[in-house]
Amino acid sequence: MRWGVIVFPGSCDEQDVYDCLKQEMGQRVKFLWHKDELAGHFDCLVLPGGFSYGDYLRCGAMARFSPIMRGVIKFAGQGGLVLGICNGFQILCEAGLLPGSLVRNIGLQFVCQPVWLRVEETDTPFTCETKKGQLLKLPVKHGEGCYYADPSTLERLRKNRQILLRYVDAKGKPTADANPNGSLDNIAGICNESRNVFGLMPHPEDACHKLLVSEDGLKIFSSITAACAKTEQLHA
Amino acid sequence: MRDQKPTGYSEPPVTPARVASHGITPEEYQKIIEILGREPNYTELGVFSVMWSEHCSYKSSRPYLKLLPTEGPHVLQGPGENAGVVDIGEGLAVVFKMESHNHPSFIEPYQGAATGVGGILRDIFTMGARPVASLNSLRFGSIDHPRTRYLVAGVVAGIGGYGNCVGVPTVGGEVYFDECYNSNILVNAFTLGITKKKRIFTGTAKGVDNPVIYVGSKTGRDGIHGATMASESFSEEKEQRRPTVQVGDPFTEKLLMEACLELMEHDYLVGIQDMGAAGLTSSSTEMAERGGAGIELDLSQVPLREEGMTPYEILLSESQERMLLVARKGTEDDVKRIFDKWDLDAVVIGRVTDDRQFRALFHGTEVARIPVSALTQEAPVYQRPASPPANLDEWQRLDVSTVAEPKDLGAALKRLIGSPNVASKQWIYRQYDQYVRSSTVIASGSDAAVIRVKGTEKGLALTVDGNSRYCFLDPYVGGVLAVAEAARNLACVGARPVGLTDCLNFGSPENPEVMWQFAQVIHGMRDACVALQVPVVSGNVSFYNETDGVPIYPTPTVAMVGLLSKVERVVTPWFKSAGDLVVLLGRTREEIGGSEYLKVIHGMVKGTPPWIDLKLERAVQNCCLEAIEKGILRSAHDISDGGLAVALAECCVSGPDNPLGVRIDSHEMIRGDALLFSESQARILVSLEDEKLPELREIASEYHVPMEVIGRVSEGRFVVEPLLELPVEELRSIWASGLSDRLK
Amino acid sequence: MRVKIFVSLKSGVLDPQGKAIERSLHSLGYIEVQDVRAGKYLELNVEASSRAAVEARIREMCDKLLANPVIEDYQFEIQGD
Amino acid sequence: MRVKIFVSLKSGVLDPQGKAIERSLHSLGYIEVQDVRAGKYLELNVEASSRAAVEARIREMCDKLLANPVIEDYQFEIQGD
Ligand SMILES: Nc1ncnc2c1ncn2[C@@H]1O[C@H](COP(=O)(O)OP(=O)(O)O)[C@@H](O)[C@H]1O
Ligand SMILES: [Mg+2]
Repeated sequence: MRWGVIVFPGSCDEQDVYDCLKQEMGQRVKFLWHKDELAGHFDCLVLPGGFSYGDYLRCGAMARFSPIMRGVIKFAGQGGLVLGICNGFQILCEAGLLPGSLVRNIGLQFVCQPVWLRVEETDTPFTCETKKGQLLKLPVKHGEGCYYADPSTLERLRKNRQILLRYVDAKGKPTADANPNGSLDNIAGICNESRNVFGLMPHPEDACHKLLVSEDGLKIFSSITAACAKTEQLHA
Repeated sequence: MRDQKPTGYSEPPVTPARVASHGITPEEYQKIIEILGREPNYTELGVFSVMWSEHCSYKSSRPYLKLLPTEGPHVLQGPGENAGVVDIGEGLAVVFKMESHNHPSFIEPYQGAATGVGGILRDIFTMGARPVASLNSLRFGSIDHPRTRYLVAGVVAGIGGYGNCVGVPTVGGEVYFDECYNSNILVNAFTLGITKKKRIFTGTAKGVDNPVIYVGSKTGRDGIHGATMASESFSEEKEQRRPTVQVGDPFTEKLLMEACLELMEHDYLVGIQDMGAAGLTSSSTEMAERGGAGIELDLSQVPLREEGMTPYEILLSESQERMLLVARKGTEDDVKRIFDKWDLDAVVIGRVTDDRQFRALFHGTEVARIPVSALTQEAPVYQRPASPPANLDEWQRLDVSTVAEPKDLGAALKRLIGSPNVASKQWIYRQYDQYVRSSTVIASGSDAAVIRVKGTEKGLALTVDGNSRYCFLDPYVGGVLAVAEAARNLACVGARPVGLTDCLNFGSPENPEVMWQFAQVIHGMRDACVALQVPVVSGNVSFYNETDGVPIYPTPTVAMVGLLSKVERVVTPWFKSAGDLVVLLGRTREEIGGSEYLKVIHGMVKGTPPWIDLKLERAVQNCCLEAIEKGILRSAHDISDGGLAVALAECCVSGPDNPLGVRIDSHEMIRGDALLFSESQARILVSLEDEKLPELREIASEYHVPMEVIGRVSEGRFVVEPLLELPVEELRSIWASGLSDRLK
Repeated sequence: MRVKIFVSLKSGVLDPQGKAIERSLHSLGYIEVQDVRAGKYLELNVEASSRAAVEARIREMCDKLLANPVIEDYQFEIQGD
Repeated sequence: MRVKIFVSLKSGVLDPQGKAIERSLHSLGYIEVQDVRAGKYLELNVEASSRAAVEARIREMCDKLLANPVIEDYQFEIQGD
């Protein structure tokens, strides 16, 4: 399948995503410059982590207006898969592709540490290769990762089972201590209603090799490749 | 030429008072007049003052720095360039350096530390290397000092705020708290980059008429005279008339880094250098010096952020995120196109000449003309008087028999591992992105950090160390131990040293006692570098770290880089499973002089630091390295601050999973507190499975390393027969919260 | 004309920064302080024919970029004419 | 009384955030905008007998904690009485 990794000014993790997909998974990956229009065929677009536009004003607020985002929004509207990691998640929220917003960590400090995540839903292209309740160990590293949405939005997220990942302790309990940033309901990752756009704060691309924090990040990417393989079979 | 003034601005006359306020002595002023054959104008005075400042000219330290060994089979670039370069094989090279940003960080901790990181990053990518890992070495006043919490919070947030934003992981460092830093903290920032051996760039200006190109942020009135500030001591009233602090812009730095690295993929460049201390002045003159050329700048072309800036201000501004390039004539537009893509200014502001002159024009008028060599090689060099501190004997005198052994050694251990210098530093490194670049194999929390070199089987290990209390009590030994501990930290993860960089933080060189300490530390470092065969490839000197005449402890910080030929063989310091044997490589002696134990438990800074036999140190390290390379060890941890007991406790509690216990039964016949807390050097604590013991014995005897099986990893309890027994969970929580609780 | 824009968090959204500032103010002895809210402050100049024109443009800028309606409210003041 | 405090960078001090916001406003077509400066906005309530008393206290708080005199200036408005 074909992956596009979007490079904004201030993106930091684009190379990590690229290496993970190419080196660890043998995928076809292309960098896409934010000033260009989206052109060519892609199965999944990744908005990587980093500090687009320095995160000045608000995380993701300026990147959302980059020329390529028009194409990304259209692509998502047509059911294309879009994955936003950390700053990418923030951009997707600012762009309205995902509900809610990511605000300053409750502890006011940047937080970098491995965390435990519980897979809440598996009927999405991003988690289909995992099991409900399965624990993943991935690093978080952000200063504005506290997920906020108004009560009605939150209710909708629960009703539509759009909450895909929650921060939990080593035993799988979503406790306050296990929540690194004060996110409502320990939310670490959500998808949109049509389940083709996924944003998460933790970094799967930094947990893709036995020498690193873990290899659990590969489960997210391999879910996506598996999902695409299925849809291709359908079309074939 | 001094009567012809460009329209629109006028310079103040050069008076003896102004000469003095620029930190130029009457003798130095005479020398300037001889060189120019006339009096300098105000702009030229400013140029001399920064280029002849201690910070830029190293006038007090140069004679001593010559003593350090800088050569080695793999050294591609030693001191003298923006950073050192070492060959790591497979066509790759590592580029690294450490820089101090002490005074700015005390005035404005967040911005001071942030811009310190920005500066060292530019030193690395200016050489053509992509920065891949950073360290930081910090010194703060007593944790109880009213200002300390504010300074720690600001400095750490600043380092993270900048480093995280540019996408370079901060993978390690060190931090110490001591009264001697109460009003002069230290912030030393280290960065390492990786590049192709064949693609190394230098700060050189050559080729007559090649364009000089300014790239990056616009120039404002930031930090004018930062270089001279770094060359003066603090005093309360100086803190009042604060200099304009520089504000860092990590976003622009990130763009600048990407643009420069992209530019370096083409062959448009002749030379490139960042504008650090003394900004445009030092970058342009140093480039001309290296290229044996002259340089002509048209200051009216420099992109400005503020109205009405004078040539003096433009030349001396220390605005951040700026670089100076010399490109091949005719490639100007290609260069511009690349910086355009990244939304950055790139402006031709001058040309290379062959007259060996530094010339600055402003709206068509020459405002400065100085021989390049006058600002570089011919800068003054001083053989400053040096003499041992009057009270040295007093400081070193310690009669151990007068040191009462605590009745409750368990309580002593608890106090020690909860003390700020020993407790977990997680509160700090949690604020740093340690994982970006997906290469971090061992992040902060181990003896040394380890990153993988993508596309190879290799790994790089990084550590920074320096115990200033040792240096205060015996600067020679302190210098030796700083290098020895750094190398030992590398050995513990399985890496062989390839080179080191250092920051030498001292008081005023005009104080003979400080100068003596400086000389002693250098001699100590030299001897250790020779014995352990580690070349010094770059470094930095920071003098005038004192307040109202009281110098800080002599504080050399040594950052060492090591290579693992097979990174998957890496070993971590914490115990792995109950039942494993615990073995001590090296021997424990009754050495509590200058120890953390003596300071924390007995409130004394006295005695002489531990004795060191460099042959044994080397043997212990090689023994550990071979054992790791043969895959015998499950853990290895260096024994430093707090001695054996603290090292054991760290092995039990510092791992990612639940803490393990240990049961120790040593036969060393010395008093209990010495056995537990003495900081004897050349010791490494390892754990392994029983069946591996014979192999380890073999290696140890081959290197003539004394080793003792001192106990076993267990569960639940921390036991040292017959001295103490504690629940390990209690130790863990004290260690984990010792620092964070004090910083809340 | 000179425009001052104040962006503050919606009342529902928790404001850890405001809380932290309040805490340190209290610990410094300023116990009379309550309900500290932290926000953003922007100042800018605009070329424009009329106050009304400016107002419309500024409102646009805020809705589009300067404030995030999910979490933030904004006010602004226009000076001079 | 309700107090509004505006903390902004001293003129001459580099304001990366303001610079970036201005850029992005221009690229959105708001080319009439100039000299964007970004700062902090604080709102708080104070119990106090008189306006004058409040003023003195607020000035103290700003000097001590709320603004960083090295790089920032501050203004404030007091409402009600
Ligand atoms: N300022 C800092 N930044 C990042 N990591 C730090 C800092 N200070 C200490 N650390 C980390 O905490 C751990 C303990 O530090 P230290 O006690 O100096 O180790 P050692 O004594 O083995 O050199 C190390 O892994 C070090 O990298
Ligand atoms: Mg250390």
